[in-house]
Amino acid sequence: MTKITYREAVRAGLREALQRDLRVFLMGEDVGQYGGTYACSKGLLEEFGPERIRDTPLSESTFVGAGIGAALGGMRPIVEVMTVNFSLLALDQILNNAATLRHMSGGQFNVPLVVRMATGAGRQVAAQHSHSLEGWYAHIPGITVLTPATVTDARGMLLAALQEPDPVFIFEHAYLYSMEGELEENRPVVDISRAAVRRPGKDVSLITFGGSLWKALAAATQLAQEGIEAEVLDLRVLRPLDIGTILTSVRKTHRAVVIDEAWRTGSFAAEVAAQIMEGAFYDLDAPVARVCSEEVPIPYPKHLEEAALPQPDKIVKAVRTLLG
Amino acid sequence: MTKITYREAVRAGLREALQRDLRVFLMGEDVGQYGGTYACSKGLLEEFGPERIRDTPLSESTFVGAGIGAALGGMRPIVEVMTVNFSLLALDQILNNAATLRHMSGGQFNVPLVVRMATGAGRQVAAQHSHSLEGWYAHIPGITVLTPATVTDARGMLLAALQEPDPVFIFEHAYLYSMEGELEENRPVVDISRAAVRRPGKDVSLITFGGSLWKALAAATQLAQEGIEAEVLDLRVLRPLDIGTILTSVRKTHRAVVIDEAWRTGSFAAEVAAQIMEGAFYDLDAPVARVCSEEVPIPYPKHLEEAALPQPDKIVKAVRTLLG
Amino acid sequence: MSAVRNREHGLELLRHMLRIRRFEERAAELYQLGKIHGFLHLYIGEEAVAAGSIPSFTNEDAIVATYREHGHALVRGTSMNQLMAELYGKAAGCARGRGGSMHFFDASRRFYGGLAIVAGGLPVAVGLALADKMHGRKRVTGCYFGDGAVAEGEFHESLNLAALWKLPVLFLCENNLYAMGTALARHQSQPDIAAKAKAYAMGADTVDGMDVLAVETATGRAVELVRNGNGPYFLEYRTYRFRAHSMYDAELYRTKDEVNEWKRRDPIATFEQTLRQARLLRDEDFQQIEAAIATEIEEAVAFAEAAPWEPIEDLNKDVCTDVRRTT
Amino acid sequence: MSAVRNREHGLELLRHMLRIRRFEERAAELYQLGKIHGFLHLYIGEEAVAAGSIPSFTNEDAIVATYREHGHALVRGTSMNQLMAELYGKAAGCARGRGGSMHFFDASRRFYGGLAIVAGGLPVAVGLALADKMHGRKRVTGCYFGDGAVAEGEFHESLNLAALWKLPVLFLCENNLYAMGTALARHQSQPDIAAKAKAYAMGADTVDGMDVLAVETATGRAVELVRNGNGPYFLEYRTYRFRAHSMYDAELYRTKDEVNEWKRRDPIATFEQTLRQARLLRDEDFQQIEAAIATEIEEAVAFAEAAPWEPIEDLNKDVCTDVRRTT
Ligand SMILES: Cc1ncc(C[n+]2csc(CCOP(=O)(O)OP(=O)(O)O)c2C)c(N)n1
Ligand SMILES: Cc1ncc(C[n+]2csc(CCOP(=O)(O)OP(=O)(O)O)c2C)c(N)n1
Ligand SMILES: [Mg+2]
Ligand SMILES: [Mg+2]
Repeated sequence: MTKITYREAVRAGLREALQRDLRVFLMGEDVGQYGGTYACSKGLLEEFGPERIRDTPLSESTFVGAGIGAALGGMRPIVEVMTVNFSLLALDQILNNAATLRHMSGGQFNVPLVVRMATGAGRQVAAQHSHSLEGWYAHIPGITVLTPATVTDARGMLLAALQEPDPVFIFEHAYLYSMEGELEENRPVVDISRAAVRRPGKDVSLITFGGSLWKALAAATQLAQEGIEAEVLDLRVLRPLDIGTILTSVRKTHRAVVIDEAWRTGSFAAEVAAQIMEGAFYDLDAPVARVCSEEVPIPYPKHLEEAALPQPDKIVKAVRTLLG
Repeated sequence: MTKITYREAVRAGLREALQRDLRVFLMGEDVGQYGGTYACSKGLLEEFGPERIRDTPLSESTFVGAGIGAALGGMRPIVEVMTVNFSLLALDQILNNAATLRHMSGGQFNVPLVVRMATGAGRQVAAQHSHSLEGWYAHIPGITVLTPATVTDARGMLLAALQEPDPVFIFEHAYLYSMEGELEENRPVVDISRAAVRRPGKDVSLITFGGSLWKALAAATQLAQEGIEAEVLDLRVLRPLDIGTILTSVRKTHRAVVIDEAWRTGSFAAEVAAQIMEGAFYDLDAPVARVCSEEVPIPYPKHLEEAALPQPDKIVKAVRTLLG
Repeated sequence: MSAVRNREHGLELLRHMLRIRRFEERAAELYQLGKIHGFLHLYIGEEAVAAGSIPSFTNEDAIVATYREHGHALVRGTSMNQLMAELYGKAAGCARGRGGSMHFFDASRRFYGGLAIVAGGLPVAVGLALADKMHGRKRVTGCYFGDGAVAEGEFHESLNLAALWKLPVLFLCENNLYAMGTALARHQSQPDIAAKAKAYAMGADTVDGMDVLAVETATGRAVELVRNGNGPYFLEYRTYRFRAHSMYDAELYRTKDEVNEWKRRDPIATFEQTLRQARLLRDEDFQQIEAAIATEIEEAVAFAEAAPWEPIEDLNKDVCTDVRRTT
Repeated sequence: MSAVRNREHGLELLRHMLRIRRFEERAAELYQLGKIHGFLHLYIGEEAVAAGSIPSFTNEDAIVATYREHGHALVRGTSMNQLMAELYGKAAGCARGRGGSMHFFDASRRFYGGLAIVAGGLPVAVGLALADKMHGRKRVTGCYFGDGAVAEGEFHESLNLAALWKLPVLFLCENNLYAMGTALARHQSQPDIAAKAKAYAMGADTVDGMDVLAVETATGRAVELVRNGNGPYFLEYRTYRFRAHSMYDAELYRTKDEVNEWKRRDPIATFEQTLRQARLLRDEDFQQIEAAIATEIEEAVAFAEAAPWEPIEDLNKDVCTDVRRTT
């Protein structure tokens, strides 16, 4: 095992993908000469050249759409949309073309496209740059939605995504890029069908994904000091959801808190809560709780931003309420 | 009470709005010379002239954004986005500007914008023209989301929306335009804060909105023949959700089915289910059930489209499962 | 001036146009009879564009079209049986019936739709061309769209990207002077569409879209320019739709006179005249073509009528391939 | 050629530019000190554009700017105290601290942001102008954006709509030759941005954006053209940013030489020279201006430091007005 940053893990995944398969190329805003907004693609232009590391103009709809076309044309494009905030401009291409072409064409065409984007808040970049819209994407039939939370997943999920015949969206939490972690090198391609138990426990299930995983783990550590053993689940794949692993955990703990950085109303946490109710109602000792963001455009100042987002202490409080 | 179509009700609302307030104008694709895609604005160009009934080029992002600007500039624009399917192209303006400006500006600006659009499936117009994305909109803080299901609401909600200082989105189910109903003329401006009990009952709550209301009512009629008294709730306002009315009903019936034409995973029905669990867990005799669309781009042929969407018999079946 | 090469060539172009016209006339009838549903956008009046341009593309080239694509698919060679079955929504349709009128697809002919979000096909076409360029294949992607699409942001983004990267895509604007009910001058501040290509340093021509020979010549030339690695090119075809925008349109936005004025330039009638004047068409040729088409159409209708519906159990098919998932 | 009208005029322009430069230099220091967070995009090098153009607008006109808008807000007249407090995120900031560097707002000066989605301000500006036109008000909306924004679909849609409806909006492109790390010629197939206005039948000029007088003259003329009901107009300012795109940028995409070459055209230094040569600036004038600005900045820092944070209980304030809702 080596210790690397999440950013380096993404870069390692990109390099391997580009080395393995000549059909793979990376395109997006400033992935090349700038070195990537989050430096994920730094050095790749020098190594792979401008044909395979393509800087695009600011035109999200078209370069995502071009990724769809290139995938239809036999390539394996990795499109980087700088952040989920700008992906709104490409949502028509994503929903109406990428996700739909296979079905609309009666199965004649498929779109092996991988789209990566940074998501999430926590860096004081204010209302227009702090969205967490993975939940919206998870609503779309025909695509896979991945949320790597560890360095192993940051690298491995990208490689796994490139094996898929249909569009895969990878949400990298912007806050994680500088995080260091142990890369499990024996996992060249990680599984992208299962949630993972990141910490076993028996008193309550903390169910989350992406950047919030680390907050849930921090909460679990704190709870352990109070004698509460929380099981922490990392969903990893929002679509298709691995409800089996969730239900197994909840059937054991009888209590669940879902943590999601999206605004509470209409969050993906609601879906998880609803499915737990549907699948394990009679096993529940209390209603499934949610710790989400406050319903406010994320404000710039640190104290307000922190107050708006899920935090370990809010998770701890939610657990205490559930148990109390 | 007069009997009119939903389409005529929308038109009546538009006319009254235009007559009452010179700041009100309508803009969108083909609202003028064409007479409106769904004929909602037929005759208005002749009556109010091209300054106030504005045909726009095909450029959803810009004419919605121009609506935001015009609202900031003191007008009361009603923007018609032909259908929710095309509104994806305007979602950046909606989320990042319309919904956010008040907060980002520290309360200095507000955006009194009304956006209307047709939504929903059921007319065999296939995958790209059959979305139900109201749930996505209901996730956005800072806006109001209305789903008129009756002729009274089709007219009255528009007038109420124009009184709001912040953006309001009105989703008119395309299937309803030709439906006839009784216009309650004593309701010049309807309330837009409350859900409505459309049929009282005591055995189960059927909770829905928009086009699905009529399917839920049909199911309730059928259930009545089996001796099951279903209470039918029309949410009317998806954001802010009137959870009080929902909980009152569920506390009485102890069982609920949420019906939503969106794809099941990540649907607004999940939010309703989650909130019912959060607010009335100990009153529930069974898990809240959901009847939603199948997770497939809506297919063209009638038999497959029908199979993909919620239907009265599916609701009846869900109720039977709950009760049985 | 473009001329007819020979009798065979002339009859072929005429046949293409007539096939489209008759197929669509029948489709309109079938719509009234309740056999076809949803949206149906007829191409009648614009046949010279598809008939004159599609044959310029080789089998290896790709076509991206809109919801008004019956003509393009017919000329491209997808069988009328498959197309009619698609209009019916039958499993034997060219998209297994999933798409209907707006969503014709044919992988075997590199026909990528049938895309019904206005301008939504342009980025896809750019990407197809990018794949060809990266593969070093000398293929061309032809991308059809209407004048209304010119107003959309994706038009702008796509032309820029294609020109910037010198991609082998041919942009084909079918300017029928209306976007639904909005006349060109009411949706474009600069109604000279071909002139817009300059903003992207892209070559462009305006072509008489009612003249099948002019279309053929201009398109043939443009396809070869693009194929030879000169980057993208732009063609604006000036044409006109004789019918309503869709089956729901009351046509309040234009006069009967205007429509009739254009009907005098009917691409089929005028080309028939050209052929007759050149003594390349005899009455019996015409009758023969018409008869063959009538037979083909009736066979297609019979085929569609008899074709089975896709079973409801297969509803969730073709959403994704992955065996991992159930939804 | 544009000339300095008089001493007062010259000193005013110089003062505007210096205020921006010094304010931002201090902001960069404060960022290093951890007083300012998130994104900080400096305008240093481009000061002539805001200083020369913003005064052309009256108090009644509207300004829409981007995330690189410190200079625009300063020249427009929002107090440095409020701006510095906004950078700190304090409740006394020009957006109650909610926005920070990218989101300056000032209703009293019709300053509509501070919008940080590239090209996202253009449709809003078009709408503000529409409101003015419908009200019959002779106001102008000035809409600033970068060269990168030119590639976005909204640029195209907004120019078309403004020109089609002859709306009083002035499009002001601050072409600093880079969109983040992407040089103009690498994001535009036609790098002559002003030439694009022709595609919308819109008048346009290219202006030396390093020359505050040239900016002033061109903008003054354009604002009056627009005010007089001639529809929209387009200006491209050729300028350059001396600093990194934001505080995170390693500037791998351009050479030091290139930056130094442009620094020789520093708008402040060159204008200072012009004034000195015209004997309109004495050493003590310059010192006086610098001293006044230094004082103003230190007062603003002190103000921001001392200003209270918005209480956490007010987190949900200003999401919507409606009393109906709690969320
Ligand atoms: C983005 C989008 N907006 C609106 C529509 C509805 N619509 C369908 S066709 C059409 C007119 C398009 O006109 P044009 O591009 O000129 O093509 P034509 O129909 O004339 O062939 C409109 C507005 C749509 N399909 N997509
Ligand atoms: C739609 C969108 N895409 C990407 C970004 C990220 N981004 C912020 S500034 C910028 C470059 C913009 O360049 P330009 O318009 O030339 O303005 P400049 O920064 O040079 O002033 C990018 C890519 C964004 N804010 N919005
Ligand atoms: Mg047209
Ligand atoms: Mg720039």
